[in-house]
Amino acid sequence: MSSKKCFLCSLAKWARRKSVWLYHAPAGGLCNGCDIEIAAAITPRYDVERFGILLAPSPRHADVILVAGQMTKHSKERLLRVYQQVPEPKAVVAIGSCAISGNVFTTENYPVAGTVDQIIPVDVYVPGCPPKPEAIILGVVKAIEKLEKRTAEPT
Amino acid sequence: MKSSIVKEALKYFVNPVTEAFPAAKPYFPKKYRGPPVYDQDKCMGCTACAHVCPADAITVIEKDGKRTLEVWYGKCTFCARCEESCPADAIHLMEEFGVPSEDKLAFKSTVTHDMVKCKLCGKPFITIRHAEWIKKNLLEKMSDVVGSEEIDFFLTVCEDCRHKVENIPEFRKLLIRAAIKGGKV
Amino acid sequence: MEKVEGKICSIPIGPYHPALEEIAFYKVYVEGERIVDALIKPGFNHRGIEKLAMQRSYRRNVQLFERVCGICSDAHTTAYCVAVENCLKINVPKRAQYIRVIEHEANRIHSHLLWFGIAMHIIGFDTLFMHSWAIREAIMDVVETLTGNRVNYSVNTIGGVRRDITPELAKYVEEKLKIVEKGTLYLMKAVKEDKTIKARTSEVGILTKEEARKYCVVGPTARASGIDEDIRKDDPYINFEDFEFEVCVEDACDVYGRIMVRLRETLESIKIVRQALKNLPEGKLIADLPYPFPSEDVGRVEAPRGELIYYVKSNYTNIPERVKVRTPTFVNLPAVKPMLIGNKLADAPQILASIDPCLSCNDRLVIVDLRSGREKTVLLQDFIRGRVKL
Amino acid sequence: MYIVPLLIALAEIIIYPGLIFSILFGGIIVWLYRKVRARLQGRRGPPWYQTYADVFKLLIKETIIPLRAWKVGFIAAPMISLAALFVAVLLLPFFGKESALGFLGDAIVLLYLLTIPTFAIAFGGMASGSPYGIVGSGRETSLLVWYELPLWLSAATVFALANSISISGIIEEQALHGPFAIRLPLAFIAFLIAAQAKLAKRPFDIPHAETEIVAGPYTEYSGSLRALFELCEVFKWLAVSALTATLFLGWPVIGNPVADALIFIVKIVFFALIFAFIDIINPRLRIEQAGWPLWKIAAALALIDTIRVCMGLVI
Repeated sequence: MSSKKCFLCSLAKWARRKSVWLYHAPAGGLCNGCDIEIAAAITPRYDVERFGILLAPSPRHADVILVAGQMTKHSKERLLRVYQQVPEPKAVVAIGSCAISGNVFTTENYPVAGTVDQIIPVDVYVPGCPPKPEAIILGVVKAIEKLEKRTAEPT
Repeated sequence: MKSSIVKEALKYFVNPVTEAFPAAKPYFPKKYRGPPVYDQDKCMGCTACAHVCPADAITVIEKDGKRTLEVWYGKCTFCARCEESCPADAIHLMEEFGVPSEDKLAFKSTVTHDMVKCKLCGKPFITIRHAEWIKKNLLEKMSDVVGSEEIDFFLTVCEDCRHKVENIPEFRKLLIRAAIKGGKV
Repeated sequence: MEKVEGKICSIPIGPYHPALEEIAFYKVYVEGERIVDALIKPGFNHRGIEKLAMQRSYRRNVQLFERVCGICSDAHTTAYCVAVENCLKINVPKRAQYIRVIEHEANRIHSHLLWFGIAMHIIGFDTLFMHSWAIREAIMDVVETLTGNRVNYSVNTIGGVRRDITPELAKYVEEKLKIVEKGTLYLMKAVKEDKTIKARTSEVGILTKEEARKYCVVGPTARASGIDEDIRKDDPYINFEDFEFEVCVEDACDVYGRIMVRLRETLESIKIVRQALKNLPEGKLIADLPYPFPSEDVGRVEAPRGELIYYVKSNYTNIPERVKVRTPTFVNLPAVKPMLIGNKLADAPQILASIDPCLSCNDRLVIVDLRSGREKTVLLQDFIRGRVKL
Repeated sequence: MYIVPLLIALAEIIIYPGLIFSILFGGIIVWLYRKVRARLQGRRGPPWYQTYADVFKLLIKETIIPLRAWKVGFIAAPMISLAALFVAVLLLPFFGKESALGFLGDAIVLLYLLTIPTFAIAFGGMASGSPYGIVGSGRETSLLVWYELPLWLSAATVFALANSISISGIIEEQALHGPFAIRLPLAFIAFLIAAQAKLAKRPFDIPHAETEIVAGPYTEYSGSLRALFELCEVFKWLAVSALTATLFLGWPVIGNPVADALIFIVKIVFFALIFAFIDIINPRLRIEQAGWPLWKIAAALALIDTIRVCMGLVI
């Protein structure tokens, strides 16, 4: 019995590692730079599909949320709602300087609601303005490692 | 009807354009603007980089007689303005990207310098290396205008104290002499 | 979906929607599948850039305005620099102007190919989307090699440029341009041949010439409606008077026309880059900068999306007293409403995308009542006539 | 004495051509589709085990049932869909002429079974309570109206020419007198077009057009329920390609069950690749434009062949 359980566990780990669906959620104030680099990551030159990574259209299907851009007060609640819609286990990757710290826009300006990790828990940070698609792929890989650790018992 | 797209698609079918990313190194051109790092040997702590940084990613911390310059490339715009403005060629943008991390405070490069303490009030106000550099440059370029005495005075007394000591006659004389040598009164 | 009145239902598009790269909220009122009205609610993207610009020095602002929009980043810095240079009467060296032209047009090529890919993705043609983005990587390499970053070029500075183009680099650019030109010709051929693309895009999102004039649309949207206007020709900046190129005008007035205008413009841009590389003059890269004095002026630039205007007012300090940005999307976005009405719901994302909305350029007005913390949107007319209490 | 046939029946249901084989083989077909699409787009594409990893990962993920959804319908929809497709797979002739559950009139039952998933998906979309799901369900059902006519017309032509409504009868007729793909070329083309719509692939992927209505009926589905829909997709590819192979290319029947099964598998892969190729080189049509190829072209072509068969013009 125990060996079977272990086998299922390792199978679950394998499946989580090999199939990762992303949901791209812009955090409000963004310049599109990071977003076009995320889009570039699915296109032929970088092609994340060879690692089993897909961009999912709906947050309900996603495993990893990519948050790019700066938190504005206007979109704070929307992002929180998207985060809650994603089923467990999930991981969040903050992409770009804006998501990490606010970049040139600072966190003190009037429309800004702080950084992304003040709103939702962030697992991996990818620096860059914007990061190269390769860096984004590496960030997602880091997030997958975190997902694996978080693996619950398969039911 | 769809001949050209089919032809092109078949061409792509034979040679996909995907790069073997994790195996092969990604393309970095010469002078790629990656994360900035300090060179401890060259840096003299003049804070020129902190002044030009558009995102305030470079912070200056003065504590216990030491000045620490810290570039946090979690906030950096990778514009290379610091590299451009550095007088000592001590900050460089790496030709690779910043590696993703679970800790956002890990994206850092720091450099620490000892500071000169003001002779009069004991407040540290300039780094030792910066003072040496100023002295060297002034002696080289303006030795006919200022003597080493005046330079030493300027580099050992802090700004606040200089304002105060302007009222002390001896120093006042010194200042006037320096001013006359400079050609202005 | 909620019922509004009778058979009319409202369907939200956004704020998070796979067809939209950035977040914006559109509410479309439909009767069956036919759109009868639309409500556009931008504002999620407001970052207070103009406020920040009034706190920073002229040179630091360049990096700030670059991040207004990542797709047309070069157009924003060019417009800002041109505005400041006009304002402070700075004569920029000719070599710097030519280098600016090269980067400006490379930016346009990348933006148009990107938009073409997104448009194809929206009508479900993923193969052409992938092909166009594969071609776009060549121009991204050019940009990365010339400037050191794929998106934010950071090359323009007040009074000139920060990086030189060496002859080896010029040769590299020429080689890559050949790939881009071949690819763009293929994309044009594929679009012209394909009847299904034509079935999806022609007669959709019609904006007639009269309506286009009424809504004052700019850029490729206007040119696809038969209005011959291009700031590069009408009011040449950064030495555009030296270059020969054609203003691409189509009379189709629909989404198909907008696709063709952008693809043809890509070819024209390639021509301009070639001319600039060929006739690159010798000289300094950066002009000597004067001390600021009180003055004011505008910089007009043909961004990939249309006319972009920066207004700069200076005083004796090294911080601009006021910078105002008027982006092309700000003018084009209201024109989406007449385009949408009468079309099918299935075409809504395509029409929204057809003006190439860059909301990160656009969003700059949201009214927040600080006492109650409530937000409200206002009608533009009310705002202009001063009916809104701020 | 009943134990041996029972065991055989169980083996058929569980191993071949039932659960295990059809999931493994269907997974390969879906992977082939994704791989070919990726390669034609200039990419490398996913590894061969991608479909299994996707399904298994979704199975062990948390399943969220939205508050606005009608719970029973929301959960039942993927199960109904999967069950219908599973029975349909068992009806396919994986032993040369014979299928696992073959009986007289199974061809008509098969066609009906393939209609059930469409309704189930539409039902699930309605039950999910999301506006995108409702619009997607509406599109799903209206697409059904468009493609059902050419599908049944061309199938009826086949039944009429084979003078049989059982799958083994149809295959026997083709084995004797050559495949219907050659004898009824117009009905064959019509069936291909209708099958493309049945698979909901481009140019007919209108029900779950990603950029228009997020994921259509699947928008609110997560975790294991979404995994069931993924499995449905796998079975659908298998069933529709196999149905095309059965109805129109039942020709080389050797008599050896193993060889026949292998030939059948090759044919399934061949038709799956044809559907994949059409999917790759086309954009999506609008819902009212989908009527143009389906009714004006496919139905008309099928009708011509029907008339030819009725008048006895087909050799």
